[in-house]
Amino acid sequence: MQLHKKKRIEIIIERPILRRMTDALDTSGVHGYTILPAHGGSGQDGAWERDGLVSAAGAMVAIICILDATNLEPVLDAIYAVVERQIGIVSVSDVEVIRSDHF
Amino acid sequence: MQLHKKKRIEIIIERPILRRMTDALDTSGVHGYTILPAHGGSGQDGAWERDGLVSAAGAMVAIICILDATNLEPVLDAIYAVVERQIGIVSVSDVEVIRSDHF
Amino acid sequence: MQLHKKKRIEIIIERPILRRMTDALDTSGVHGYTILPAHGGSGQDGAWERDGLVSAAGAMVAIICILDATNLEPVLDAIYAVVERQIGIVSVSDVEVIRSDHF
Amino acid sequence: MDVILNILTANLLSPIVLFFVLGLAAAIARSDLNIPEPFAKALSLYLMLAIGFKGGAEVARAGLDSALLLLILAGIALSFVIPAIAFSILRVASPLPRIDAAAVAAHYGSISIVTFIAASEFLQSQAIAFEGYLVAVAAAMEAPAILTGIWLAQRGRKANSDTQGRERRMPSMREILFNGSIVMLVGAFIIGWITGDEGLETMAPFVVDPFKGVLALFLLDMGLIAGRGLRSSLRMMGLRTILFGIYMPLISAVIATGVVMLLDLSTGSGALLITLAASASYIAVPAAMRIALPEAKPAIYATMSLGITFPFNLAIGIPLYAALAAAVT
Amino acid sequence: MDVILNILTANLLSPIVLFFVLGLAAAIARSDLNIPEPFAKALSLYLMLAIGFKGGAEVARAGLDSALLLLILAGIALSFVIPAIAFSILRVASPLPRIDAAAVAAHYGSISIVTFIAASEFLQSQAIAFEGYLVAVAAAMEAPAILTGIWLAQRGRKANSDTQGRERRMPSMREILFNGSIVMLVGAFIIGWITGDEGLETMAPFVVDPFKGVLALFLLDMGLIAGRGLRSSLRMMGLRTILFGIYMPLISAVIATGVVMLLDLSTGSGALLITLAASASYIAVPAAMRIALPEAKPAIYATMSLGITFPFNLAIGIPLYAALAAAVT
Amino acid sequence: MDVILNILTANLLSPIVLFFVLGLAAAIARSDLNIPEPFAKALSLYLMLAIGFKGGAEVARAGLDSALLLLILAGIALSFVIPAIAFSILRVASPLPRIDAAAVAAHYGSISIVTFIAASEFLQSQAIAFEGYLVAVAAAMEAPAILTGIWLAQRGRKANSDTQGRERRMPSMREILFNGSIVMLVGAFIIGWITGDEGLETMAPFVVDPFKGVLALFLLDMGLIAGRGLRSSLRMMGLRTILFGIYMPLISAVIATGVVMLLDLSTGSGALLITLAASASYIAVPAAMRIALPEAKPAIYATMSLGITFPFNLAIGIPLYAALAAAVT
Ligand SMILES: Nc1ncnc2c1ncn2[C@@H]1O[C@H](COP(=O)(O)O)[C@@H](O)[C@H]1O
Ligand SMILES: Nc1ncnc2c1ncn2[C@@H]1O[C@H](COP(=O)(O)O)[C@@H](O)[C@H]1O
Ligand SMILES: Nc1ncnc2c1ncn2[C@@H]1O[C@H](COP(=O)(O)O)[C@@H](O)[C@H]1O
Ligand code: NA
Ligand code: NA
Ligand code: NA
Repeated sequence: MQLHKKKRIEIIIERPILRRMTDALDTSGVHGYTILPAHGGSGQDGAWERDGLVSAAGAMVAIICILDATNLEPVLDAIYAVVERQIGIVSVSDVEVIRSDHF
Repeated sequence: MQLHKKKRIEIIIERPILRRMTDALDTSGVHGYTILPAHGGSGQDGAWERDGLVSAAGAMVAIICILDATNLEPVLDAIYAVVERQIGIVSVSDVEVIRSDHF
Repeated sequence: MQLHKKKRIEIIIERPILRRMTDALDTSGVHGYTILPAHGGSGQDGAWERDGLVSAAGAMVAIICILDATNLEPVLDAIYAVVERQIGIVSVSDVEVIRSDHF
Repeated sequence: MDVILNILTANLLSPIVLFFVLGLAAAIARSDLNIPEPFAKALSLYLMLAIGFKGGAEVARAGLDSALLLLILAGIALSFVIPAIAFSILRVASPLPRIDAAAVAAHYGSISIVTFIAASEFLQSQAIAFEGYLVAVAAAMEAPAILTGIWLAQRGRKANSDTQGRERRMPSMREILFNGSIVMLVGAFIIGWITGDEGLETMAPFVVDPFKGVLALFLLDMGLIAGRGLRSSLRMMGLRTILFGIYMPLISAVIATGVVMLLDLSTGSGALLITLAASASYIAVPAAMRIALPEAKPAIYATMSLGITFPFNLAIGIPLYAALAAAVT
Repeated sequence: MDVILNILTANLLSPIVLFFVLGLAAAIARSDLNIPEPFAKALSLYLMLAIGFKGGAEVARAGLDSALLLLILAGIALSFVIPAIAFSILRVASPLPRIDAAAVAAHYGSISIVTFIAASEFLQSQAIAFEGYLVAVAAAMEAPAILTGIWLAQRGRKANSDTQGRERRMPSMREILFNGSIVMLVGAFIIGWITGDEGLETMAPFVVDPFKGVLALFLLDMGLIAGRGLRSSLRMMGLRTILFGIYMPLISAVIATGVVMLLDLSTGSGALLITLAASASYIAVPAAMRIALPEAKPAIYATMSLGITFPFNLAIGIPLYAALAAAVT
Repeated sequence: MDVILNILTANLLSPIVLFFVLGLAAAIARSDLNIPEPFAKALSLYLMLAIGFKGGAEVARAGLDSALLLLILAGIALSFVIPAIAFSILRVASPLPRIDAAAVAAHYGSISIVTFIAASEFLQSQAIAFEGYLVAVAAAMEAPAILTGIWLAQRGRKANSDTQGRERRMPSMREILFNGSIVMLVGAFIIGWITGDEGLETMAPFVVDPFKGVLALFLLDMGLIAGRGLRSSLRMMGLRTILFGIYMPLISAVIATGVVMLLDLSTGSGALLITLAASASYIAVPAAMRIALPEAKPAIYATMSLGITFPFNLAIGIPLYAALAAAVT
């Protein structure tokens, strides 16, 4: 099977800021992304848990976005503009995909 | 700690097709996989959100499968047979594992 | 954008052992981690599904931890001490992050 | 005339319709109001359990009509036939490609259980009696349309290479017949039937008393989902497709009215059968279409079924179908 | 005196307070007891739907007081003004930096709907009547405090480089006004109002009968969350900050008592307005603060609002505010 | 004889047993019917809250028997002792390795709260009274068996290298005693006790009226999970292991009957104590075993407890234990 080199961005951010992040992604030229719910975690500000929470505050989500390396720079800029003052873990890795038309 | 090189496949597909995908994986020779629920996302067909949905249609899941590189080709073929006509993002990356007996 | 090389650990373990794992991570020197719920999966012990479950037994979670390579060895040791006798898939990959101060 | 207007207004101002409108409005205004998915599913499971159980208990009380078997067969026939009609109309009167037309048609042949429930509530509010076994008819009408839809889509395909050698995408009989909502409806129906009045008495504070409130909350959710769909997809749908979502239920209603006359049903049961025929699926069929016809655009069929036909039936269709049934019975 | 002690004891030994204590104790003992998030959200949605709907039905029955508009304006004014007062106090009497002080202040200007509900239950148990439209006042008081909080935080910032050229982090008017809890409260209120007694009758087995039980379960959840917050954050908060969580509601109560006298409210409505003023938000404002003032520490404002002020109001505040209202009306 | 057959049939045709069967059948037919996990957990929390609260309120009404303490001690003793007996039997009469035998044994020493609830419902349907404090006995019997199970497993291990220097896998006392279901049961029991009749009155529309319906829905879920387990694991279990799941509850029942005679309990309370002894855990113990004995195969103990013993008790055991209690009291 022919594999094509792409980039995978993984963004871990707070739930209240999610719509801003997806708005930023939507206008930054990515072709798609998927949001995964998080259950809990820990960081410099202590631990958190999703169970029992009613407010969006205090919950986090992970966003996975697979894209072409040529798009990486502007997309990271758009992401950075959102998370700059915010809690947010952004990591990039190399992946290969089986269909290149989607990205 | 001794690390062993493996491959990590990440499949993002629609909920209704999940059982077909796991059936395909089960018979393709992988030793295991884990399914993560998705919360929402966006692609060429627009955005979707899991909240409020009753039908499996419209929801997506991510499948993570760690396997030996020697298995990669046939497993990708099996995956491709399922997602060929379907929405489905399949990406492969390099990882290292701490116990090689599981894969 | 300046990217910094880090390591990404992904741990897939059983729900009942989660607190032990996070306790181990907390004392191993990582700066943070995020827990994602799993929906189902399959392995040598057969398939499982989260739907309908009341007990923590039988459910799994994924933990994502991004850290500096210099911390990798001790953290993997701490992880291994927990999963040694346990079901647990631990994989390590290379990533790049946009802010290096968090890790 | 006045009577009809009064009934229409009463229906439009019922809590369930108003909660649907609230959801619709909230979604269109992009409010972040939403019902968590597991809770939405729980509401839907509850409604199916309750309506099935009550139907069964009703049958235990009233006895089985010899008409039931005939009625189930008629329902199955409607579910098989309506998609073919819907498909022919769509191919002529809408710009939808064959595959989308087939998928949409399947939705209109199948049924919407919450529309059925809303119709039952409406009949009760009008003190019109109906047979409990209509629930079984509803369950029987869920699946056949799926087969017609798939057949319609595949008839048009050449025996070309991409379907040869590849797994055919038919949902299995298990996936169709043991679909969760069918199992829940039929199972609860049978249990209600077996346990009868005594069972109903123990279960009533759960399946009867809070039923209307739960229904209202579920309709809020449906409004939210419908509004979300309309907001994102209405533009891409074209007037001719949208109109289909309004006149197709009327066509199905007319066909079903014929069956009502043929089988000489009571007014209540007639109204429910017409409602079933006129309603469009939004749970079972969309999922089956993603398996069988993945090329069909979900945005189109989901929006038509939930965003156009469901609100139309809820607001205007149900009283209309009841009037239709009253006229011919 | 004896009467007051009796009332206080009765309140402390009510199921809802005891379930809150159970949650608190379980969390502090690190029990793994927890309410799954979608279920916790469902409970919260139910409570808002029920309280809104009942309020609306009450208005349909009792008619609208000319005082409503004035009362809403007064509520909005309180929500705008209280954060400014809270902020000034915090800057003097606590070591919190400007940005945290502003975020905390916003919470105290806004309201806690479950405190409002607990107060309503308390009044009912004391057979003190209140106007149904207080629900609308509660909804109106949710958002204004957010604006004051943001303004307070930004006033202090130099026109420095990091806010220039960057998107300003104001939550949009949509995010503030069409916030889910406001939409649910106001929407259910309007529906209750439209459908009136008849609507209430159909919905009562859902929105009235199990209400107290659901409230108890929700308070168990709040106890769990409050306990979790206290366990992890109490240490880092400092006595002066903690004390603020107890005397600030009293200050707000006194201010609101002035409004009660000015507007010549009934005892029941007065008690509720005072309670609203004295309560601190734990749903809408925390989320808005994460958007608008991400540098403010959530551990501080969440713990103060849910871990200190909420239990204080639940246990002691509510009976006190009712007594205050009784004294001036 | 006729009486017994009638009671057995009535039990088998009760809604809760039938809903369990529905779930079982759906799972075995591989239907996609399922209860979302957060909703399943919510049902379970509700049942524990309700049964605990009602038990406490009952105690407030009837007063505390001096027998309670003795009964709790007896329950704890049973929970400690039964696993040792079960283990000895398994080592002789089944091919299970030591570690699996120990894990299974722990399950049979602990209790299943839903079996307890089903037995309470059965007694009520037979108009047999029982003491409210049996709920506290149930809570007390949850944990001790875990300790015996771990001890049984570890007794057999050599002091070999892999346990030296490595963290011992004992669940902590906190994990065992502050386990969510124990906290919920005991907490709700105490609150019910404190608030008494008055509390029960406010909570009744939530904890009493819909109770049986919620129980039926929960049993549907248990049937689904049991069926899923049976489908995937029955083959690998062997007849001798399966049979143990049926005769072990009978052995425990006989032992508990001795305690009933010793303590001179009432028929109702005796039936419940026997049921507790005969029931096997499916929530707390499986989780504890994953921590303490990760090498034990979950497929085995989960399937035996939920797939074999639970349905046996539900269908046949409970009426039998009631008859047993009636015979000796
Ligand atoms: N190194 C990390 N790897 C994965 N997730 C992290 C990491 N650091 C922080 N997080 C997540 O981000 C949240 C907030 O981080 P912090 O601002 O450091 O408290 C944490 O609760 C985690 O969910
Ligand atoms: N590049 C991508 N990265 C991650 N997820 C994607 C990507 N493209 C599509 N998806 C996911 O797949 C779904 C369907 O994609 P599409 O068919 O392009 O609409 C989207 O809603 C996303 O959840
Ligand atoms: N190769 C794998 N890749 C991803 N997840 C796995 C893999 N193997 C096992 N798992 C997960 O770990 C669980 C237990 O594995 P096992 O002990 O092999 O049955 C499975 O049910 C999966 O959720
Ligand atoms: Na139809
Ligand atoms: Na306030
Ligand atoms: Na037992």
